[in-house]
Amino acid sequence: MGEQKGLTIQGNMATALGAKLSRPDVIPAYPITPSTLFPEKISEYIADGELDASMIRVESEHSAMSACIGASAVGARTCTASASQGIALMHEMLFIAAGMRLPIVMAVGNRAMSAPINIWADHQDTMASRDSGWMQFYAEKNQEGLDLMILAFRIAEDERVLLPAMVGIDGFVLTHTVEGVQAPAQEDVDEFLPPYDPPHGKLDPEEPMTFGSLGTPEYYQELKYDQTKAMDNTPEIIDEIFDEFEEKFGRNYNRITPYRCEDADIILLTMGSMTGTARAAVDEMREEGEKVGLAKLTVFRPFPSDLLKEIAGDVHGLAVVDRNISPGFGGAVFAECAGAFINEKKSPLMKNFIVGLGGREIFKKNFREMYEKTKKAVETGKVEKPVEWINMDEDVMR
Amino acid sequence: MGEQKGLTIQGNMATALGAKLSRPDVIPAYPITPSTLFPEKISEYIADGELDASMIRVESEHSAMSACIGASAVGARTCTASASQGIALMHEMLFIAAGMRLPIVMAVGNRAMSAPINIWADHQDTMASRDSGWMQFYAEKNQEGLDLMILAFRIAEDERVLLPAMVGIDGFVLTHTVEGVQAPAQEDVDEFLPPYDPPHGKLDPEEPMTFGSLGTPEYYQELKYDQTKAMDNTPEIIDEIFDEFEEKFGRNYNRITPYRCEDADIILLTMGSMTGTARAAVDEMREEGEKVGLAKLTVFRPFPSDLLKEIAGDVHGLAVVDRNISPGFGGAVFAECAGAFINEKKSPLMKNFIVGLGGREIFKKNFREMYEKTKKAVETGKVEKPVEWINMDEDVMR
Amino acid sequence: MSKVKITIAGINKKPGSSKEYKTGGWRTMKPEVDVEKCIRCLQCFDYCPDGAIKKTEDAIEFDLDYCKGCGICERECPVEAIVMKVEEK
Amino acid sequence: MSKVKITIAGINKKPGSSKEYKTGGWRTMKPEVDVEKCIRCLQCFDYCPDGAIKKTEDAIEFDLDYCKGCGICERECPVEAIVMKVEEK
Amino acid sequence: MYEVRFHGRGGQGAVTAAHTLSEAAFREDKDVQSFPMFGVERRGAPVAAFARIDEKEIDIKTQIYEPDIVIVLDMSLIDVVDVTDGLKEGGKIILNTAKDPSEFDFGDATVYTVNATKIAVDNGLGTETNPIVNTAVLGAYSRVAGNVKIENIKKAIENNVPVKHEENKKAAEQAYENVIGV
Amino acid sequence: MYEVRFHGRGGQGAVTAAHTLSEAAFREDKDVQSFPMFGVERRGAPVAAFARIDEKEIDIKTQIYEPDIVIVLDMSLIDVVDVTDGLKEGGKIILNTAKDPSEFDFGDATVYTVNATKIAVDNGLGTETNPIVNTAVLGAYSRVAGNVKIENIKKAIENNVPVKHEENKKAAEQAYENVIGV
Amino acid sequence: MSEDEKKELLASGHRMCAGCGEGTAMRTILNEAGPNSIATVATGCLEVTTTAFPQTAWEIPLIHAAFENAASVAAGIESALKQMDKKGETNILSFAGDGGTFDIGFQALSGMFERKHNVTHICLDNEAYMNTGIQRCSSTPYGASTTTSPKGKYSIGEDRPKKPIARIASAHDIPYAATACIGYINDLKKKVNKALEADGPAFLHVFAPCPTGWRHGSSDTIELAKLAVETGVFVLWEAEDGNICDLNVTYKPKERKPVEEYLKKQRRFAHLTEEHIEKIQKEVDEKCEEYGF
Amino acid sequence: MSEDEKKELLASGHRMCAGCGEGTAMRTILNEAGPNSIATVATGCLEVTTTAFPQTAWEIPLIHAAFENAASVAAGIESALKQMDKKGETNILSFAGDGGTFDIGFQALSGMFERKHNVTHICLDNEAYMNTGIQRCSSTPYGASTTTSPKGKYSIGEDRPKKPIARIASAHDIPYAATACIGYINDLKKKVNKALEADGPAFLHVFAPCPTGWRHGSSDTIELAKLAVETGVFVLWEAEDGNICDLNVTYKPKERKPVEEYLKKQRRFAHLTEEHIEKIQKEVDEKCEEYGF
Ligand SMILES: Cc1ncc(C[n+]2csc(CCOP(=O)(O)OP(=O)(O)O)c2C)c(N)n1
Ligand SMILES: Cc1ncc(C[n+]2csc(CCOP(=O)(O)OP(=O)(O)O)c2C)c(N)n1
Ligand code: SF4
Ligand code: SF4
Ligand code: SF4
Ligand code: SF4
Ligand code: SF4
Ligand code: SF4
Ligand SMILES: [Mg+2]
Ligand SMILES: [Mg+2]
Repeated sequence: MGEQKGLTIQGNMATALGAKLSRPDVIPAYPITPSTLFPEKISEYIADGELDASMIRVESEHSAMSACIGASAVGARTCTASASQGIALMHEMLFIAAGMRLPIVMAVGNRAMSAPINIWADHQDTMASRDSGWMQFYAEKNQEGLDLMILAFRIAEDERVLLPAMVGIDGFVLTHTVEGVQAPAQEDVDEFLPPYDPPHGKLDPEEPMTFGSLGTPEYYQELKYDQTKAMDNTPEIIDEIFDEFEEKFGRNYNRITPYRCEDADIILLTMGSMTGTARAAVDEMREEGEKVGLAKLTVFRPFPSDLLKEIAGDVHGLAVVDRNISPGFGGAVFAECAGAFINEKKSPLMKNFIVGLGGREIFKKNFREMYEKTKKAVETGKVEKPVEWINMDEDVMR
Repeated sequence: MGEQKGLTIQGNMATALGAKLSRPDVIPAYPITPSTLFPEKISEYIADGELDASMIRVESEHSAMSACIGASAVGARTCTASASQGIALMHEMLFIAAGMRLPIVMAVGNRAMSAPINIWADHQDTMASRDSGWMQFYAEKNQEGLDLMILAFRIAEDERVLLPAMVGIDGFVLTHTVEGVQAPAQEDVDEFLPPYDPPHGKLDPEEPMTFGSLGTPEYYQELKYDQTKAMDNTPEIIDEIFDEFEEKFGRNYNRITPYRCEDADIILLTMGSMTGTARAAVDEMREEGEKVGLAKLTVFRPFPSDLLKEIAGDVHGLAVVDRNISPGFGGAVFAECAGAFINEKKSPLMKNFIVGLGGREIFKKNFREMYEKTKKAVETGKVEKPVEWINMDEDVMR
Repeated sequence: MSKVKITIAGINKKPGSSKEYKTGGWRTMKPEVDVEKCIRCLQCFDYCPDGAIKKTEDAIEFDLDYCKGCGICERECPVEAIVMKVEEK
Repeated sequence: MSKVKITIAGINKKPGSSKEYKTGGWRTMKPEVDVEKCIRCLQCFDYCPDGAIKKTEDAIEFDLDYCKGCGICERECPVEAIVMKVEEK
Repeated sequence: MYEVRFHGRGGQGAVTAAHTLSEAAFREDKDVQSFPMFGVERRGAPVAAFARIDEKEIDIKTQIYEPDIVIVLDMSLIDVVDVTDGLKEGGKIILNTAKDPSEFDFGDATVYTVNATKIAVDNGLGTETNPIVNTAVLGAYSRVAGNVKIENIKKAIENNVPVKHEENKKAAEQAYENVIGV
Repeated sequence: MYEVRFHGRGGQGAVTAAHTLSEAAFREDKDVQSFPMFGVERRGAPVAAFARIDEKEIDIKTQIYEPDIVIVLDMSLIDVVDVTDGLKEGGKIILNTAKDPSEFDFGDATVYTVNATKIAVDNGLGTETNPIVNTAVLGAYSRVAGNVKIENIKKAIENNVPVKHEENKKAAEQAYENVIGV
Repeated sequence: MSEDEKKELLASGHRMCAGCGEGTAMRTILNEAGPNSIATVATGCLEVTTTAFPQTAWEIPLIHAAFENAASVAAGIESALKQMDKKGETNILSFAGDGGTFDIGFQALSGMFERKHNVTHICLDNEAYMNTGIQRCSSTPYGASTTTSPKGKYSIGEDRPKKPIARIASAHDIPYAATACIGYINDLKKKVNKALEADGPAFLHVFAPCPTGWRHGSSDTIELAKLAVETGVFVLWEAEDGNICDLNVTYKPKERKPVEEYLKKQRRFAHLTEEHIEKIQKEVDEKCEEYGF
Repeated sequence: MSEDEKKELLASGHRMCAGCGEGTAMRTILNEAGPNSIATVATGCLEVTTTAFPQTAWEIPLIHAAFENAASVAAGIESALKQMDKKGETNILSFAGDGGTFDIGFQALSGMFERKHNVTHICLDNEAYMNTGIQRCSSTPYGASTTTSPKGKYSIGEDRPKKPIARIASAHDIPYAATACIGYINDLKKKVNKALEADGPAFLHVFAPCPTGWRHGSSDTIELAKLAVETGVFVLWEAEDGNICDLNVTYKPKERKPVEEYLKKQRRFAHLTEEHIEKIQKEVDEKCEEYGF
């Protein structure tokens, strides 16, 4: 095995490096803050001869995903990068990529959605495409961003899966932040991720096929079911591939990773970069004797209800921290956590906290506050406000 | 009060008539099956001098919603119509219309999303925009389609609301199906729905304002909260306006309408046209002595957790019927029902049924099956498969 | 048509399988060719939207499984070798 | 800058309020005009990207609250009436 | 509840016939639905259209699989589609033909015939090869089904058919009078 | 954990300085972060850049509000931004100036000065009006903060600065030697 | 295989209306391009009538993704093939209707042109959104009644002229742009070949009458296609390297027929008064003068 | 109010870089259009630097919705005003950068043109996506190094010519299309007026150097703007009613300067060899011949 190489790089460079190590053939991309350093870095790799790939500098994200679809359908390993408005603009094509079972990988720099326009960290962009049939991975740090790119290709292209995948890294907090990472050696990645050869078919004049048929009511529901089943089957496959990755590269991934949860009364459930700060807060509170744990969601799609129930099945309170808001309901993660537990005999009280929208900071003290509020709910047995917004500036509210 | 006029018309004609009675100023629209009869009918009204409005025959749905935004921002009453890929293509602009607090109304002919391409009934299109900040109304029949259009304008333009709204009618099952409707008299609608005069501001050289500011992290979360709060406040306002409508026009609307729920053990929760068939099934089962009820969701956004808990708080089983699928989780309505009940001391067992995708029929016998399955879960106290697909053709599965 | 099994993503590996669907049933008028008159200019062949005209040694013939009876061939034949007749029931 | 209250949808009813933000602090070089040399051709006025040049009776003056010190005015003045100087600290 | 299916070809007006029928029934304070086959077929392809009529409010929202009556606008369809598919036991079938019902055998279905083509052409509705028979067959329906009055059919025609109101109404009336088998 | 803030102007390389510093510390097996101010400011506007250095793994993901040390690349900023904003009690501040620390008063902060501009220009890094001082100040940092070795600073410069490696390394070294106040 | 035995690359059994001009167009184009081709197709009549699972009328590899992106899907295919087998002998064809070309697909097309992908985009122009039921498109000519530009008391139907799409395409400085028409099969075949041979993006604007949307008899399709050209309503030309100021008119009728002959055969124009027809004639005359006949 | 006292309609305090060409362009255009105007603006430097809550640099009503739709938002405004007050004396201006015009906003623009809205679209061309950090756009000229078309061992930077956007716009047969440049303020002002007076859609392509993206000194902005014209790199012209074959060149330098003078002042071109420069010179020569100078 080749040696891993230590580097200090921004999150976007980490996902770009992960992509490069995966040897993509075609990268159609359109710039959008905060994901732009990804296509920039890829361009540089190609200009310098470090990567033999074709970058298509499309005129919009709709075309980016469309070109991904075309390229993937002829059997090219394909990836792109986007964020926010860009992901929204490709919304239509996300469903189509998934429905066509094309294992495209997208590096996302998670960012808020307009209006008002805002370029900072927020999970609304990818959360609003949670129905699209894409797998969704979220990184806590740049190392995870790098690794998850390689993993995403491997999982997406697995014959049993054949679904596209997004790897989300938080805007600025990761995308533009330099951290130390260990980069696997190319030969090891090559071993882990063999070249892509579409098992289901590809566009080829030697063997003509029609992709993208019209699915009448006689077949549509079965076709959707077939696609959904592929997603439902992934948890085991993801676990298996995560294990293989750990064996090879020494880094451990889980769909949900528990931290100090064994004897916890209350668990904070987080996703993305906020997890680090939450961990620091948990450590502090533990020092103070609070029985608090942390669960980090790495795989949001498919939603790991099974693991969540294992981890949080016995606690009294679960604080679901959402960096997104579905107005008229609450946070998206919260809804699915509720879905996981609704029929359980025993289920934790659940609080939903909306945090960090549009780059609003999430401090340790905010996690402490969430913990306190959840604890109070547990103590009183009542959840008065299921959804609360944290770290609001009351002074500026009209 | 003017007399109502009986007519037999397709669902699209009903929503178009509802729009016409609401006297829109500008209608930017792009054709897409099964909503196209809406702009066609509007065009005819204008060509025949029955409606004094400007129809913009835009080149795409992205531009349709963009033109709606421009028109609404100068104070025009604005509506459009779309479906499926069209709604997906305007995804980005939906969030922006809501964030800008523009009371645009969209008539939707609910249809499945590609791939595979399919033009038939399915709620995936609007469900996948449930985070966008739009209110969402769903009609069971054409009469509701007509009325809800008028109601949507009235609610959306309410000074306390100022949010856009969608009115969904199921593709073909309603859009292309002729039913009898009662059309209110123009003068009564005029009374119910006064001309729109934006209370928050409009683009006007006499009083220059900037719309669509950049919202930095210092303000974004508060701006989003402000918008979300407006949505959270709507239930009462909706109830109030529904009441006023009933007084004036004699037809009763509720965010959720219960049917034979008083003493029910199990309730089916439905949305859209399937409700009719479900009602027939409930009647049959009631004849047979089954204690089954039906709850019809008319307002999906804001999600009526309060009413749902009132209606289904005491039953043993709740069968949530979703005409959409979020692969890797389940149905969207299910998640939110779970969210409504998660912290309740008593909550029904919940089953989620995925039905009617891409125009797949939903028969009475299918509702009976859902009931039976839910009943079995209640009896055994166990929900083995929380999400089940109904009316699948096993023979065609690969 | 009897239903078949779905394929992954609905990918269709049977090129030209539309031929399973006989559009002849759409027809109310049927073309007939007068082989004697035909000069085999193949205008009809070129214009037929349905590929329902086959070339024969010295004239053409119709594939009535697919001919929809549009009448273009009759109209475009320069020597009036084709006539449309009401389809017998 | 101290924070203010939000408005509905962030609508800004104060046209030209960017003037609250003094971009003079961006400057490292400062323009100075020789009023004697100036022929009031207003080239500098036209070209200044920041609207930081004001017309006076018979010449121009700089609005140092906003001048970012780009040096365009110095470069474009046809009579070299403007010079950029290092900003004093 | 009474369920009706029309068979025609794209452009022959089967959908208008179904709509017109439902409107006629609506005028009698019945609850109604009518709809086309929910497909993507093109002009020329065989099409079907449906109507539901009930004294009570119609809840059901599925398509019609077991009609009480089937109406065939174009006899050339008989060989192409199974017009009796799903027809209720003892159901009725109306054919547009000059022939006598006795010449047809559709199992236990009662067959009625009407020469709608001749009636249409006689009234100046289309040509021999392209007759507009959708109003004529509604007259026959009124007589055969007996649940919608011919007057209301005629009123509904006035509302739903864009041109030649009188001719169309006359065609319906003549078909009402001349349907064979009742 | 040690937190660092750089003040400069757009284009002066404050972000590269922060990155270079973090890389130097990473070479000493420390965990590091560095990032720019997360804003939309344009060239010429005052900017800030940050670095975090710790022996332990750094969990925290917020921006830096209470730095241990502040480094000012451009003295013209002193009047424009509050460079000591949030500086920890007893924190340090390094100024790029020819003046002596005693000429400044920043409350209880310890002031260090280094004539990075002169060092840069002497090494051919930029011009008097546009000196490239970001490598020089890192030398000063190494000396003042004492938690990152000058050798590692120099190695990190080699990796992160695109041109004039030797000159930049020399500038860092000279600044290390000549910082006043230690 | 002799010319006569060549396999038809658009199989029969597709579900286009009887007499559909797109059928004629597609047979000609695909057979000319040959089997070493890959196609993308935008949503529209062509796609819906040829790809309903479990059948397909395509004998060459085809992909349909959405309505607005035939050209960008094709761009992805082209780049991938170039990257992976670096030969690039396969023809890449991108098909869309007028809606998918003039309107919703125009940006994808413009981007494909600009990036110089070796793709031939073919627009099947039937002058409206036919698949969804004859709605107005920017290709719809002045005076045509469509369902969203209906004639009426206050409307003469479509009130704007047809968007000059092929000129706009050519203005992108692409190596080959041409108009063609199913009434002129040999001209069409030649242009298909030239487009495919071009070194870079090519654009073919193919006029294909639609009996359903134009409301004419199904047997009139070819006659109308010819009349459009004979009257000067639709001019056949080609332009190389963006040279629209010096384009090559490939067919000039000896004598131009009056537009009335063309209009009168179509019910979409049935409401036009003589004045309207005169106005249209005048505009056609002006345009023909521009094109030099 | 005397000419001298007119209020500046783009207020100071905006956050564009020092020496930004967009600042000069916008001051000129807005002041010329006057206060009876409503503007839309696409995402980009202009928008981001002028609208950060709670401040705005705009003295006229402005709306920003997204990046790709300045023209369709403007179309909505125009239709609404026409419908509601039926006078339509207010100027409707649609602003976008080159990215928002040439690329992602091109379809919205083309649709607005085709529907003949009375809107003037103004493209501020700085030849790349500047707001996001200097990425390649179809406006980027051959040879320029950008972050997504970087120079490198295997790359000379952007390898495709600039998309001829104003010609393409004009090919839409719009009443007025013109190119302008901030080095020629009077020409620009005249064209703003002509565009606003046109009866229907108008297009202004305004060349505005960007010191940050082109990597030149902030004081070089105007000089470079002028050099672009003096070298023939950017030609000033206008065309009425789509008449691109007979357009009006509004400024001809007495003697064309060598492109090298222009290129050498910008670091984005610093890597070009003499051969590259010769190639560029040749292309410029050819183009200038086409334009007749
Ligand atoms: C984003 C989106 N909007 C709208 C539609 C609906 N739609 C499908 S095909 C079509 C019209 C096609 O018109 P054209 O491209 O001219 O092809 P034709 O059917 O006329 O051959 C429309 C509007 C769609 N599929 N996707
Ligand atoms: C749909 C979408 N994609 C991408 C972006 C990101 N984005 C914002 S502005 C911009 C570049 C703007 O370039 P241009 O239009 O040339 O204006 P400039 O900033 O150069 O003046 C980009 C890529 C976005 N806001 N929305
Ligand atoms: S067009 Fe007439 S002559 Fe020519 S091949 Fe056909 S039948 Fe024969
Ligand atoms: S009638 Fe039409 S479909 Fe039949 S062979 Fe002739 S041209 Fe072809
Ligand atoms: S450019 Fe020079 S001469 Fe002209 S007004 Fe300005 S300072 Fe005076
Ligand atoms: S230096 Fe620049 S910003 Fe300052 S006045 Fe001169 S032109 Fe304006
Ligand atoms: S509607 Fe027109 S284009 Fe579509 S299949 Fe029918 S004839 Fe062809
Ligand atoms: S990056 Fe360029 S265009 Fe943008 S503000 Fe700076 S100078 Fe102006
Ligand atoms: Mg068309
Ligand atoms: Mg730009």
